[in-house]
Amino acid sequence: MDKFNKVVDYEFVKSLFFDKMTLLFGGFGGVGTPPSLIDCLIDSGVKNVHLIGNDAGFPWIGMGKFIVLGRAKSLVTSHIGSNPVAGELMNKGALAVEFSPQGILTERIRSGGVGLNGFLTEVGMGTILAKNKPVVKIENKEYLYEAPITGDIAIVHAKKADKFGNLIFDKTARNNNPLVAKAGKITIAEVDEIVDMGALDPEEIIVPGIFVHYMVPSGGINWKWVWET
Amino acid sequence: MDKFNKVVDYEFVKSLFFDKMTLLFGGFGGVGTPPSLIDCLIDSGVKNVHLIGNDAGFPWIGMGKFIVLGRAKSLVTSHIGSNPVAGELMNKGALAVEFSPQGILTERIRSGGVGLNGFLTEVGMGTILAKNKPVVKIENKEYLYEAPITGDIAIVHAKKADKFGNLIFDKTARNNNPLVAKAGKITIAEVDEIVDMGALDPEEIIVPGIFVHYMVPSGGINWKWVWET
Amino acid sequence: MGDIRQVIAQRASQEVCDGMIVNLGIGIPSLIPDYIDQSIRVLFQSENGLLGFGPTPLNNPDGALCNAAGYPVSIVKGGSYFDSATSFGMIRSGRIDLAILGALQVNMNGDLANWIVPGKRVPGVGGAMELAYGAKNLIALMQHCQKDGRPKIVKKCTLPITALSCVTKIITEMAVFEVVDSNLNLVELMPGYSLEDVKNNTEADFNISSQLYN
Amino acid sequence: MGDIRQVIAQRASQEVCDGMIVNLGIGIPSLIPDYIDQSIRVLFQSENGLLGFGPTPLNNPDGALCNAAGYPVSIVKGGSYFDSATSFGMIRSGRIDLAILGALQVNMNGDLANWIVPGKRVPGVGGAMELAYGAKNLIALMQHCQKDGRPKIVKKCTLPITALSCVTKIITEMAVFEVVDSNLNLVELMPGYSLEDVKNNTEADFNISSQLYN
Repeated sequence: MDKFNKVVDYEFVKSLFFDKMTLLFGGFGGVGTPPSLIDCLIDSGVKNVHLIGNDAGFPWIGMGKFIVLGRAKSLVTSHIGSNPVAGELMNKGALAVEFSPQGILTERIRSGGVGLNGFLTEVGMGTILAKNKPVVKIENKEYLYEAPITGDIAIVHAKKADKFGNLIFDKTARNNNPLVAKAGKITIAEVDEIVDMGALDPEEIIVPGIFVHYMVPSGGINWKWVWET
Repeated sequence: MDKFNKVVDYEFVKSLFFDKMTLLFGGFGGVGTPPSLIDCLIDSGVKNVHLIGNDAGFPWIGMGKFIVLGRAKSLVTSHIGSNPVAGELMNKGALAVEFSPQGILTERIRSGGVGLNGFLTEVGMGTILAKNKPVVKIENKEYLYEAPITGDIAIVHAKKADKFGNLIFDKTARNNNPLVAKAGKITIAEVDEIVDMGALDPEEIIVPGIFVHYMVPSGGINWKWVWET
Repeated sequence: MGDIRQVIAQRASQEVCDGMIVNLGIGIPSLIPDYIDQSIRVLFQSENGLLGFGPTPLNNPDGALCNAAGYPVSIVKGGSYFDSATSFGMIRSGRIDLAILGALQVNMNGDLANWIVPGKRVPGVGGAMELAYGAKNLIALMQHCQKDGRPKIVKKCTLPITALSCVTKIITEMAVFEVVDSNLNLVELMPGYSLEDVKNNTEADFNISSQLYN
Repeated sequence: MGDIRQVIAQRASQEVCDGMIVNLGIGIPSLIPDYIDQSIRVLFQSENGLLGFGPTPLNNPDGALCNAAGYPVSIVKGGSYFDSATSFGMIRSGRIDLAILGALQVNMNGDLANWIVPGKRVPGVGGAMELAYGAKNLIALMQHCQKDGRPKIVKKCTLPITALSCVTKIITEMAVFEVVDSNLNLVELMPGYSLEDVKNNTEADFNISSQLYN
């Protein structure tokens, strides 16, 4: 890996994917999920993948495209309502779904990414999502313990990057991508525009390149959004 | 408070300060500590203040200017080496100093600011800083519990803001300011340049104005930096 | 039925005051902005990372500028983009003045159930638990009864709850209730409905506020 | 004494390889950049929120562009600014390839003491505990002995420690040691010093590496 030119091709990325890997993905309802990396994941043929991400996308958008193929073994997420196939797979027992409050899931990913060991929260207490979670008592008050999350691989979608991997995002396509980018043992960014080092304003960088291992040029959004259908 | 024009004058800010308040301050070695708000704090005459910030500044720079007056009761910080007066006050028993690893202190402030209830870490384990900290066992492994921090008032220094309080910082003067800004029951930003709403690029905003209560125009840096003396 | 939803949304719009920062859930709450007077300055927060969204753009919607339901919006002056950690930081730490969410059941403690009907509908919890936990005020909007006529304002939630003691007001097509100290107060009858209607269709006990009017 | 510090810094500079991300502590480590060959591409991280700092600007230094010691620096191409939470996120999560820190004591386990001399010097811990915890490799630089001649490479740290088992290499003006499986290996004698010198001035037991040369 050349730290000062992290651009690779999709064939190389395919070789990084493996059966049973834990894969973190950025995006919210598919917005900010890397379209070409999803296709690459599908092409790679990997199966029994453990997915972690905000939601199940739509059947034809974002990670939904991969989930409908039945090659995900489990999914840690906040929402699957926009992907009925995910619900069917779950009900059949073909996909193990663990629900988490949305911001708590993001914080778990952040906690793993920044080298902390989880956190305490009151969110979810007294609900069925508190089941199986350790309860920690601090000064006679009880909190839920939320464990940190990291992944074998993390995939994100950025608008612009320099060759070191400094990333900038596009409007609400930023969402959880900056957190997901920090939590991969290998982090791969699909980037709309890749520029030379020095071409970005150091103030505008959202994810410093130190967190990014590889980049691929994006093929662009290749699905129709819900409001286009 | 007008949420869409948060600019106030220093007289008003003085009226917000009070004896025994907990005051969070941004800045690293004085870089990013708001100079006019420090003068305002000194002028206000408040005493027995509980300070929380990265370091004690220098005797003539940043929060150091206030600390040397002996009106701080306690200080939670990572470093006081650049302010020998702080060390003297501590040794005399006139200033209670609690040391924290630097990034852990920042995370404690963040945890309070984003509505979480503290976190677990291995940093500091086996050291004297672990004394008095709760130890939490998760899956047979022990971690230190670090409690969240919030303050009655938080003061930060920003380079630019719009009237809603959306903040942008200046190079390494950003440091812990974005975290401190989130953790004040009342957050006051000293700003070099205040512009109308709509004049900032929404992508470049570092702290959304929702976290900021009041702003004052900055009088500029009024101390000599170490390397200038 | 479309009409009922509009009636509820219109009534709920009156709860939005000048200077507020508001998060609107999907469903009925998303209809509210249409009813808010232009003179009222309000910033809408969207948990996918946007404070200050405006109407759907008429031309060339941008796939990267969406609300939490995935539909295109615009951004107003003073608006900002931020990541999900910051977004839920705002929400959990009490910076949202008002969250208006759809509901499946509410009880007299203000416990809210709005995310799952076991065996039937499992969309997932999304951001509801954190909005319920952190918003300064939470208004629950819903049709007064289920399709089969069973009340949704109940003595005890039979559906898994989203958060305990979080709802501060309930608005339905029949009535408006406030939750005060784990008691329901009927504060308003909606046009066309009588106290009798409300009593017949509400399982939970409630007080009748002296301010009740029709 | 100025000379000794330069000798240690110069030797330490050889540990910095192409492509590395490096954090340098204050004191002797801050002298290292002067000795690094221009052909080596390295990014220096500063815990106050800068990845990729360059030399002190000759003209018009900027008070808002400083290193962790508060002294003006420049930023190189590809550099970035970020907040302290991100900065220590990088550090704790193992993204720093190499941290080079000053030390007061190191023992054979690689335990480091470098932040406090109780009753004498209490500067505070700064970022040292997290660098020691998170950096992939940590090199401790120090003069071989205290001013009064007592050894700093000890059987057991008598000063409060910064972190356990974190040092991977020790460089002094006399010698270079590697810490492997809680054992010290003497791997190099510095010019002008003999094995006897090192033995006489080191309290901890150490092995002598077969690669030892002078």
